Amino acid sequence: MLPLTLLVKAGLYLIMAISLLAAVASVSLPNIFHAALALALALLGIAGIYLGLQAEFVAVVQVLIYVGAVITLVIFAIMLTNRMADRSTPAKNSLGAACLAVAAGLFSILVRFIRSTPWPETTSAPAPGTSEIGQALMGPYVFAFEVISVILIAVLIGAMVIAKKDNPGEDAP
Amino acid sequence: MIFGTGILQGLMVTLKNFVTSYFKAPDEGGIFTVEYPEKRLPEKERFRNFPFLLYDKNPENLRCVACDICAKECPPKCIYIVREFDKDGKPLKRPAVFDIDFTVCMNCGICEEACPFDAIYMDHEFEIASADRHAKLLYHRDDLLKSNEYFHKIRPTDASAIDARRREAEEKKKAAEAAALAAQKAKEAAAAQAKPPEPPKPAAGA
Amino acid sequence: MTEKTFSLHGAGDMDTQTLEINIGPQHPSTHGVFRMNVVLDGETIVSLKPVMGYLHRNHEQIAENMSYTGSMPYTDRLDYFNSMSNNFGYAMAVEKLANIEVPERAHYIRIIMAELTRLVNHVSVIGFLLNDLGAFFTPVLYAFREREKILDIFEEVAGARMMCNYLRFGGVKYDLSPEVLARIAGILKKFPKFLEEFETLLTKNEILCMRCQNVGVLPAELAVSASVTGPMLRASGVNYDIRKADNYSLYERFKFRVPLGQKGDVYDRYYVRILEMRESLKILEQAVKEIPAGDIMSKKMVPFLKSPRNFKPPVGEAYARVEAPKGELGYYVVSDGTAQPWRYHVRAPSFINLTILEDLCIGQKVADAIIILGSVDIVLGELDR
Amino acid sequence: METLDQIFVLSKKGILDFLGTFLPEWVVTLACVAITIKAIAVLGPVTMMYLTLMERKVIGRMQNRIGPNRVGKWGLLQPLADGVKMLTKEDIVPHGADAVSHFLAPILIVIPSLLAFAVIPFGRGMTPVDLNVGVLFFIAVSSTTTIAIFMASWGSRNKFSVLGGMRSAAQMISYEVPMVLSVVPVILIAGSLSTNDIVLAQAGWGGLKWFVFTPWGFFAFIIFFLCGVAECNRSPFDLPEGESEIVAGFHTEYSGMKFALFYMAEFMNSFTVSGLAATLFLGGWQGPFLPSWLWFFLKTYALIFVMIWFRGTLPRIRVDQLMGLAWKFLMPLTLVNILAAGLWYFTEGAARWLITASILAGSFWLLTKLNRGYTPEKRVYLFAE
Amino acid sequence: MIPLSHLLIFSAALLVIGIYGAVVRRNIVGILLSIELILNAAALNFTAFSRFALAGDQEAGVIFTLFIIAMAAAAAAVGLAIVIALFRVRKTIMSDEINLLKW
Repeated sequence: MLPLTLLVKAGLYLIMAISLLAAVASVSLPNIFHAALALALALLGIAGIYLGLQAEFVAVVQVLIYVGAVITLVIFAIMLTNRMADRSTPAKNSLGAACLAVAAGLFSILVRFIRSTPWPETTSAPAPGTSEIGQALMGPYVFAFEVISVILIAVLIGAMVIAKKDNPGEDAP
Repeated sequence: MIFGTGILQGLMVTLKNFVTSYFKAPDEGGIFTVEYPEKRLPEKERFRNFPFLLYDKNPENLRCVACDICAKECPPKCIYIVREFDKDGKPLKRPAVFDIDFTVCMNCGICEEACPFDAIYMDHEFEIASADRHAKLLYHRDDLLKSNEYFHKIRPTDASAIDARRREAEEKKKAAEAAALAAQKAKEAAAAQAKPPEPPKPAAGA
Repeated sequence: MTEKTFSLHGAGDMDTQTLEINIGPQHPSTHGVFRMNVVLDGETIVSLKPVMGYLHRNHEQIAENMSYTGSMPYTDRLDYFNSMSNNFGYAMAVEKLANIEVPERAHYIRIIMAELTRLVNHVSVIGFLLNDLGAFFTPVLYAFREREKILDIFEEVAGARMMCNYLRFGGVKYDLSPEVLARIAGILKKFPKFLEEFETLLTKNEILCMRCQNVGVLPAELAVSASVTGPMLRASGVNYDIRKADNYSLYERFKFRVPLGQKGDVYDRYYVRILEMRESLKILEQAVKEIPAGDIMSKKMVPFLKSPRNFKPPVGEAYARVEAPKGELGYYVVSDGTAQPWRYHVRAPSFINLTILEDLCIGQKVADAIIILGSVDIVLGELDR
Repeated sequence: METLDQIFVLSKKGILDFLGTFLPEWVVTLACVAITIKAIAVLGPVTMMYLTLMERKVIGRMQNRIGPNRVGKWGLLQPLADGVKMLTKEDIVPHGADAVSHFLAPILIVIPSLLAFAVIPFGRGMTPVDLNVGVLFFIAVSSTTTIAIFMASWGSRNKFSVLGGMRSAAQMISYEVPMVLSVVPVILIAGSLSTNDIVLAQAGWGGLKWFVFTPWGFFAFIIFFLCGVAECNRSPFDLPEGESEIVAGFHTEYSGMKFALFYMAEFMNSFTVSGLAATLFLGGWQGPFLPSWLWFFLKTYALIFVMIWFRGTLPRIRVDQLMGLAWKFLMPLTLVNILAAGLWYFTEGAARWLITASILAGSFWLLTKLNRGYTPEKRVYLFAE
Repeated sequence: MIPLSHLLIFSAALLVIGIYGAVVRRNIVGILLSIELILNAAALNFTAFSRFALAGDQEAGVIFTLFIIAMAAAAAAVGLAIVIALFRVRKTIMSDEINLLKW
């Protein structure tokens, strides 16, 4: 079965490369709409990596929430705030070069630490299935679960109030 | 009424039509469309499409006498007639040129009403589509000519009524001629009696 | 007319972009070549300018150098859905001008034909309104199934399905044979069953009610001041039907009622048309039963059948109006004694009913503008003339 | 019967055993995956082609006409003719269009609809990929179509398509929430997210154990099916491509093969949604005598017939009513449904039926009362003499 | 399975790209996109560690990833609401053009 695992590893590395490229594209593309699409591709890549780690539930939730809802929300925002013919203003400000240097420095420090510490090699027992996650959510993490739901409700109402038209009389188009 | 029932009733109607379309007769919910080229709808007698010129027996003696009434009456002015002249320039009672532009004609049938000589009638033939508008759809005299039998075939009652009227007119004309002839002979006979006393001799000698 | 402007939020600066789009002349649901220049704010309509004239064929000018009978086939092409009632109006105008007296049987035949065209028109209009609403051609095809039967009768009687050119001044061109009358009676027996099925499919359909009720409301005084006529006016509750108001031809002999709506929205205009079809059926039953024998052409006018050219009505002018399925269809004919009318004008109901389209559509959504146009029921042939 | 039921599984095992004789082990597993993918890749487009034909034939018959029958025996070759037509048609890219998204949109819309096939249990042991998060995978995949529709509408630089794009995004999002919530009761009772376990949970009593026969199951089925119809942009909710209003919505500027791809995505979506609805509520491939896969296809095609039936009858809903229906009607109903399913889980016998049925009927009645705007008004029409 | 260090390097790279994007982008929506990237990089680490952890309950990392996804969605929602409100008032969403402290 050796070649199969090799195939899976190669697949994972490929997905990593694609999502890295997509991330770079989403950061550097001038047209904001294309940047959002590139981010969607990057997030799909990350969902692929979750699948590689046998965390299917997380992968599917990631696709559902991120690619399904957040990117759609971003595109809605882009449509509402962008003139049909987007003006050709420079997409990046002047800090480009300096920030690149700092970022590269940070990355090299991180890599050095990662390489030096001894990480456990083998993966542990079978991956947690959906039911174990459910038990855990309702078990030890039930408090965090309730807090998250409160936060989400607050955000829901907050976002609506901010984005709504100023005069309550008029219904939003 | 529960919220969804109006929609359900509507759906039942289409489902009924879906089911009945398989076995019901055309006007009770069955298939009422006709697959045109293979099967055709029965042709109505009074249906009028583009006009045609009528001739009795052979294409030579066509009824049209080039009187130009239909050309004047035609609303969109799509008829063009040129009278025929024989060798020494005397006008004949025949059209040399009789063109109808079928792209202009709106088959309203007014030429048929206005023609005093029963020469032009509306046809039933409607499959005359062609690629070329100018040449093919400008019908000349010979393309328009159709026989009286054809007229009887497509419009039996009208044709027989018209033929009856024409025969009557024929007899009346013959009778009138006969009467005129008789009257004319009678007048000669009367004139002859008024003159017999003086020249009996030459008549007897010749 | 109060200029109802839709107040834009904020002092005048457009917060969200207003979108200006052209609906038509090349558009799937404008009933012919008709353009609406619509300014949208999101989905709501801010302003709507109808643009017409794409189908203008100069009908009134052509009629001025044509014999009176010659322009009869052109009236078929005004409102090509009901050519018989167009002929009816024109024939009555010239008869009033030359005071020609029409025999009774011809009156009955004219009324039968006019009411049959009313059935055809209302059924097709409802079908097309449902098409604009999105029902995928099913109501239209049910409507056209009934329309085919009536058009076959027209073809048998007048010679053509839609361009009948059947009426002449002083009567009608051909007579109604007994079996045609029997076939009309057969249709009248089956039509209520079809109307029943049509109503169960549509009237109580929740989506239709959701889409059509309280949309494009036409208040009665706006309708009267804009001289709107026909089912649109009666849907707003104004009791004005020319068949009852003028009692032209022999309409006072027939017992029928005039349905009136209350709110005047798209739903009322739809349902008033269905009730009107029921009333027309009553008229047709009475007419087919009581049609008297007799000749179909007034003696005075028979010679002119043969030679339309030398029919010269006396100098003068006449205006006759008919309750066409779309509204009051009027013909104004001025004669100077020659064989050609000096002036000829058609009062087209579609054109007059369309003037209030903007008032109905402002503030509604794009989807509503399309169905409001559908409920106004315009035909471009008559509108542009 | 057993062999007939497992005919596909056995034939696949046969091929694999045959390959196994001379190929290494890991190639055989790859071949197994390849065969399943091949089956889906063939099944997808073929179902799409013959669904278009089925739709035109069924709607034709509903309108008392025959539907395509010229190409092939009963029009069976019509899909091929459409395919060739689509291939040969010129592929127009509008001038100002944003080439990347205009080109990518049709591809990105077909991928999710093909992926959704992976989770649907076609028969006993015939689920292409038996994920234990099956249902969630289906919903995640079907939610990514929104982005493709945005790309299509934004990329083609046309006012109508932008309108269509906005409408469809709003519709997709607001109908995804009730769809997800209506699946929760099924997962709650079946105890697993995997589609195969859900089907097994409905076995027994020759079909009476299907979830659709429980009160909460019936409501969940109706809501799931309506949301499924909305997700595929089909009939009462086909606003994004409202032909009569905004020409063809987001695929106005597409022609040729790209338009065919949109068409294919719509039909494959409708197949997968009907398949999943059948799996979740009508007991997937459970059925007394016929082989399991035949049962699955019968149920799915019955649901597709209902979708086509909707298309043939119902008019379209307006955008704001569409939103209102989703958020103010379906959403609360699904929440109550989850409550009812919970109660169903913990009660026994008659009490179980009584409680859930009464809660659901009461909430349905209350919701129709609350949404006064959507229920049809009573209208009275007076008749003037 | 691929070694943990490669995964960590990948998420570090994502983090760095996110930071670069957040700093350099002028369009506020672009900045929001980069923040999404950063959050995702962190979430990936959590799942990776939970899969390679020797002791302790397995689900901790995965649940934390779910919480991060939820929080990122909430953040994006509020961020975009602010962007839309800002656009209505200022007609621009270029971060360097919004420099008036007083609205």
